Amino acid sequence: VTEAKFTIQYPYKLHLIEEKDGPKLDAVLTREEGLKYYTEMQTIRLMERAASALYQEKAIRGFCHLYTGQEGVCVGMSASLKKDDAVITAYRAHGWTYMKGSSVHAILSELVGRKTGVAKGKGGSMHMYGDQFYGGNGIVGAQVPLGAGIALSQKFNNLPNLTVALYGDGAANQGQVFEAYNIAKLWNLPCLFVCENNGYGMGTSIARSSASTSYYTRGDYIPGIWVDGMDVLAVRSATEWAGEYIRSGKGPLVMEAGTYRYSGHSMSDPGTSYRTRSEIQEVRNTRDAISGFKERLISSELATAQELKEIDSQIRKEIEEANHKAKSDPELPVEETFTNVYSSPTPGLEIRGCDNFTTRLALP
Amino acid sequence: VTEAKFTIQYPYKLHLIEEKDGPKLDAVLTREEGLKYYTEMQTIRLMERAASALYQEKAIRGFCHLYTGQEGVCVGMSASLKKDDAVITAYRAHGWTYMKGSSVHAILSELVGRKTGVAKGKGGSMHMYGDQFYGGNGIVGAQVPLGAGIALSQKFNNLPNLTVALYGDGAANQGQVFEAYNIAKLWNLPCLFVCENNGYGMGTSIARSSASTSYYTRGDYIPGIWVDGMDVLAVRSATEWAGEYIRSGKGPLVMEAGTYRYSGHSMSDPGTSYRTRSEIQEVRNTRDAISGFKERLISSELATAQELKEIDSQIRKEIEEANHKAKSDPELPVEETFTNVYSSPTPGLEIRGCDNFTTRLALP
Amino acid sequence: QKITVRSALTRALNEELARDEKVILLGEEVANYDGAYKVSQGLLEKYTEKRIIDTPITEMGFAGIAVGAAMHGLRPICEFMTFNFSMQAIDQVINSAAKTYYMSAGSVKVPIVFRGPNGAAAGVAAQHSQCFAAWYAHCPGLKVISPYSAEDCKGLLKSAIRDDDPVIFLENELMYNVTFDTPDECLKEDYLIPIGKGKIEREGNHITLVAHSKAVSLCLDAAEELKEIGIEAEVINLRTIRPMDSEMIIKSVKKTNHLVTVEQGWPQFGVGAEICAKISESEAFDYLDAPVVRVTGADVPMPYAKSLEEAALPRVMNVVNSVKKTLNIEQSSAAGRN
Amino acid sequence: QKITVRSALTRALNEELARDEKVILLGEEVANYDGAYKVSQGLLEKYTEKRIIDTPITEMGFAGIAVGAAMHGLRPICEFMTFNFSMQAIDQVINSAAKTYYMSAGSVKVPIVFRGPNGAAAGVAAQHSQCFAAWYAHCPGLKVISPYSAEDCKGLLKSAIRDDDPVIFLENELMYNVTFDTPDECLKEDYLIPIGKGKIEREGNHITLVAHSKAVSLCLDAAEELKEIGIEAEVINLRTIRPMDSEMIIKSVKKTNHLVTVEQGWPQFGVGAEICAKISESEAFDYLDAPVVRVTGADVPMPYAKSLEEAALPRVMNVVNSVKKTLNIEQSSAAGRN
Ligand SMILES: Cc1ncc(C[n+]2csc(CCOP(=O)(O)OP(=O)(O)O)c2C)c(N)n1
Ligand SMILES: Cc1ncc(C[n+]2csc(CCOP(=O)(O)OP(=O)(O)O)c2C)c(N)n1
Ligand SMILES: [Mg+2]
Ligand SMILES: [Mg+2]
Repeated sequence: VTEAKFTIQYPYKLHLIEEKDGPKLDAVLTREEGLKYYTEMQTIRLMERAASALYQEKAIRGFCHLYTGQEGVCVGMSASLKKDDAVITAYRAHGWTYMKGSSVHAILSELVGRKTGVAKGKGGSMHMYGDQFYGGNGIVGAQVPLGAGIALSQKFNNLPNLTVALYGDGAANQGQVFEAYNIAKLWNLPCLFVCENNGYGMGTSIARSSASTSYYTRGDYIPGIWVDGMDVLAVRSATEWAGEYIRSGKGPLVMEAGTYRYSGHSMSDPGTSYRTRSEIQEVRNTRDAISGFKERLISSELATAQELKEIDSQIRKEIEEANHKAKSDPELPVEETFTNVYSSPTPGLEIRGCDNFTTRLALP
Repeated sequence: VTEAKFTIQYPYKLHLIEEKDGPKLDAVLTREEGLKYYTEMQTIRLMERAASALYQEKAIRGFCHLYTGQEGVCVGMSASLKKDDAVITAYRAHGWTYMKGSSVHAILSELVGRKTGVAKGKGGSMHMYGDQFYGGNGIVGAQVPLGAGIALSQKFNNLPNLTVALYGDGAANQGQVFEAYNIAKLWNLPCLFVCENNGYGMGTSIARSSASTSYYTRGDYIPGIWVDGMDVLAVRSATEWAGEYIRSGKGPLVMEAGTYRYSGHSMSDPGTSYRTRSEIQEVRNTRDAISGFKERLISSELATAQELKEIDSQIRKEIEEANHKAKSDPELPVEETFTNVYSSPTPGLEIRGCDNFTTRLALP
Repeated sequence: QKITVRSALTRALNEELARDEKVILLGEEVANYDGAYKVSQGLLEKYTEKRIIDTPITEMGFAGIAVGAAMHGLRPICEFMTFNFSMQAIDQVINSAAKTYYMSAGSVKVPIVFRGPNGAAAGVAAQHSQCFAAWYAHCPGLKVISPYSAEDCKGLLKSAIRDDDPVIFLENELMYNVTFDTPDECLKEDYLIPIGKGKIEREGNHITLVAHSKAVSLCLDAAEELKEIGIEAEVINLRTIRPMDSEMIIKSVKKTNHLVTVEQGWPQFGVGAEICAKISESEAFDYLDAPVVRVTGADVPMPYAKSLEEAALPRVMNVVNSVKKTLNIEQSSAAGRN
Repeated sequence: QKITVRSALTRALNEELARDEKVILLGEEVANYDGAYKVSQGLLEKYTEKRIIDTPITEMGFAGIAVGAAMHGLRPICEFMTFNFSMQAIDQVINSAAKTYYMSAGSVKVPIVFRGPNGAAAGVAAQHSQCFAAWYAHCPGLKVISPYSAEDCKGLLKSAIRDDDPVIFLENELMYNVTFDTPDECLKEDYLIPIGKGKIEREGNHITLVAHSKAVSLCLDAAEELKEIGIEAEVINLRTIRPMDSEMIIKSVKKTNHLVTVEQGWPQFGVGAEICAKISESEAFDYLDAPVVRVTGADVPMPYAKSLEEAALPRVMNVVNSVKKTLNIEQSSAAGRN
């Protein structure tokens, strides 16, 4: 079989969009696509597993927010985005960094602070960048206006592109998100606001953080769509539809992707004091993006269990290698502490170190 | 005639409230009430006229934002508020300061910076306070969370009171307004959010500032009501209804009062570059809160034209006196520059003046 | 008694919540989660959700709400999960909290404490490592506290909560787990440390080291090292940044004739700069045998990688070398190295 | 040629908009209204609403949007109607604009200018009078300019717009209408003033006065007054606050052996403090014949009433008296008066 048709399980919910104008409920998947999505989701999951281990062995410092559970969102969306579409997200950035073109090695290397990392070890877990990927931002909500600004530049330059600005269910209450909605609508910006609703902002459930948990309607005057973020094909279709809508000049959209995070908020949060283990298990058993998709591939005979197993071990091997390489890569030379403060330092500028006798020439 | 019944001209618009549950469309007005509202509105208007003259003669410095045109809102609302209900507004604060109990003299005196002013001349036009009146705030939007906080304290103390948090159509887009909405709804605070929609935020019309100009619906999950802010009786009824709703523990409401400002944004703005003179004239002729109400009083025979004329001249006289007195009052002694920085200064604290040889003991 | 900084803070909160029912604690994760750094552990259970209140992640909104509640008579303790996030709310802190008492000519008080970890933690990179001591201390109307030890935390947080003015209380994440041997007296319920007073953590005659927060430990370590070469450093723990205890610094400088300031924040326009200026403008200037120099964080956003982060934060070496320079003692070969 | 500061700013904007079509101007009332203070007069007509863009009153939102646009390659000039309102957006200025180039190890540039009036105007009270020079200059990643004259405004705003890093450009409302006799050369399109360099506005041998923005005029007036009693003051206009031209100050101090700093902002942790520290840490320290003292705004929120406002802002008297004290000249009877 080289192609199969699937119907989405949880229908889209639409806001200010008529059902007939929404995305279609069926999706055709080719074998090639299927294997690609599977590989991508699995790579992210296993990469995060490696990250988790690195954190346990104290090779990763500070915060480390895993994307585990949410893979369907970035993989499904990426399947419908154009290469030059821009993406910006928060600190839970590893999956998106990968989908925007960074290698597992560059990501793990950044996590352990090495010079081969996506940000040469200067950014760490929360601050990764790439081609048309604007981070990796640590302040809740701040990336949303930034994303609208990128969209402003795209529109200014008449590019055929849009910007995806992602934020969490907790971030969705931030005032600047509403300021960005308002301006994006007024200026008709090609911006796709995406709320990755994983049920919790740190230890706070959506019901305790948000007076309305229908995040896809919270753009008020901006049309919105809810999509099952655990169904990579639904996400792909919704994104394709959203892309068409936005590229046709109709202005911004709000998309809510219903998803779940299996790990704690960050590595230091056990993630079990504010939810039950059985809740987590239930999602894993019934909604997991990867197992669900795997079943579909197998039952539709687009792939065999054996093939997928081989892919898995191939990924494992690659990640193992990347991991090993990352750990043996060096950190930047210490002088680089004083570079990149300015891209055009004033001539002869000296940057002060920790005392009056330690200064360095500022280099871009 | 000692009582008359009026029907509101522009019906309320309701959001998440069924029409049958909204305020009634008829209002009974006693002669006493009628004369009171008339006197209050007229006092505010003539006080603002005095302020305008003081500004022209350079007795008022800096910014001066007149309330002229919006009198129906503060007078109508105050008619239904309890004395201990709290009010907080922005810099367009003179009308509200008066309705919360400050005298015309204390207001004009503040405007000219004298020690008999409501804030002893330290605050000026934008920063006036009073009993359960929390200003007079100069930063667009900031007063809205403050108001919700006052409501939190009211609820905490089981008071039978609510807080009115007022903001403009321009301020209505501020993110912190949405943050306050969300928390007020989550915590069920006794807060009445009131958008005084006067058509413009400085030189920007509502259509250019706001992706949705239905401000009464922008609380999304918070029920809302639009009321004709030029009809003091409609405002009174709407506020009475809102007060009952909120005091019964149902949580916050958003009220939009449709109104207009006749003057420029502040005294330095001629107010004519972004709207036509005929637009202003049209509102004056057809919607003015005071003339409309005057006509109602006369046609219903609750009062005669002569009576109202006498009230007018009485008000003029009082304002003239207050004005005169304010101008002849002294400023605070210059040492008071250094008081009120702290309410409990650390013992012996010296506050530095403009050089190293000019310090003063800090006094509360 | 050995107690951690965290425990000192929790005790202070607990005692003041018990003492005055107008005191409330609000912020992200302060209730159900016991605080992101477990500083409010057990308080929800004891004081209920009426007084220990979780907020959404909307700093401008909840800080404004806290300030409004203070204006109406509550005494809120507003926690920022870290002070980095206080930038979203800083307009409410400065324009609404710090200035209102003055603007209202004394008619509206704002008794509020803003607290949370400040400055660099470990490996959290540029957006999560900023020190706000100098920014807040720039602003009249605020009192700014930056405690070092468990004793400081207990005595000063209690004073802050009882204070009728807005107080910024800058904790340090890396200190939460640090244990201090704390006199029983300091653990009593009525033990308060006055705002605006520093503490001499170690006496010495040769040079004065002034620091706040974690940098105090740097000074104490440096003092130990200096002792070995016969230098006795006096170490002043500022405790309060605004109003600053300049008297204590001046008195010490008159004795030691030398001064080095030490802080973890950025060098320019920082706490050390103000101390330099205060000394310059005081009679202590004439007692200086050498100019004041500063030890600070490097003038860069905080890098993530370990060796770079180390180079961006002051170490004992920086203090020791600066002291040697000041005292005109030959530098070890380590001098000038990063 | 006599031109106002406002006109110098408008010309700079106009020229840079003409020169590079990636330059845009956005902010409240910048387009249809020609700017709240008419600085962008005529630009909408010339460059259309595609490039001159009115925003809603949502500083955090539009500043973030401007920063995002800069990351993607536009060169936005983001106007704050006054810098007081930049507090609502300061997280975007610091965490998104100033730190991203570093966090991304040089891969994401943020070429943006934040501009607008800063500091005290006349009679606008506490919430509208704050000086942000020291706050912004504290932060690595930013360049901070505070021009004084028409020439400064023209030459430096153009440099700021062409700069690839985030620049804070602090104007002064009370200077907009001030006319400066400006050399033709400075009005040419290719006239740029380098960021990071000060200007000696007046030469003198007896004492150095360092100031920025409107305080420069205070120094010049004081210098005139001092001249009458035989004191020749050298007046340095800082122009840039970060990176500061310490070399120029040091050189001058080596000549005059005396230094007074002058600014309108709050005293503690301000610009003067940093200058004191820089001098203390430089070779100029040994040339000082008297300690550095500061002239600043008073340490209070700005009062509205005229006489109080006057007492809260530095006057010529404060400069003259501080100079006399520094030079150890008998004070006039006015000394110490407010
Ligand atoms: C302004 C701000 N406040 C608080 C934090 C601390 N913090 C980091 S992530 C987070 C929870 C965010 O939850 P959500 O938006 O749902 O995203 P998720 O972590 O679930 O992906 C909090 C409170 C922060 N980084 N920035
Ligand atoms: C945060 C902030 N930004 C900008 C300003 C300058 N400003 C003062 S009033 C105003 C317009 C506000 O319009 P609106 O909210 O409609 O209230 P109105 O003046 O019409 O009563 C602006 C832009 C300010 N004071 N605060
Ligand atoms: Mg979440
Ligand atoms: Mg308006």
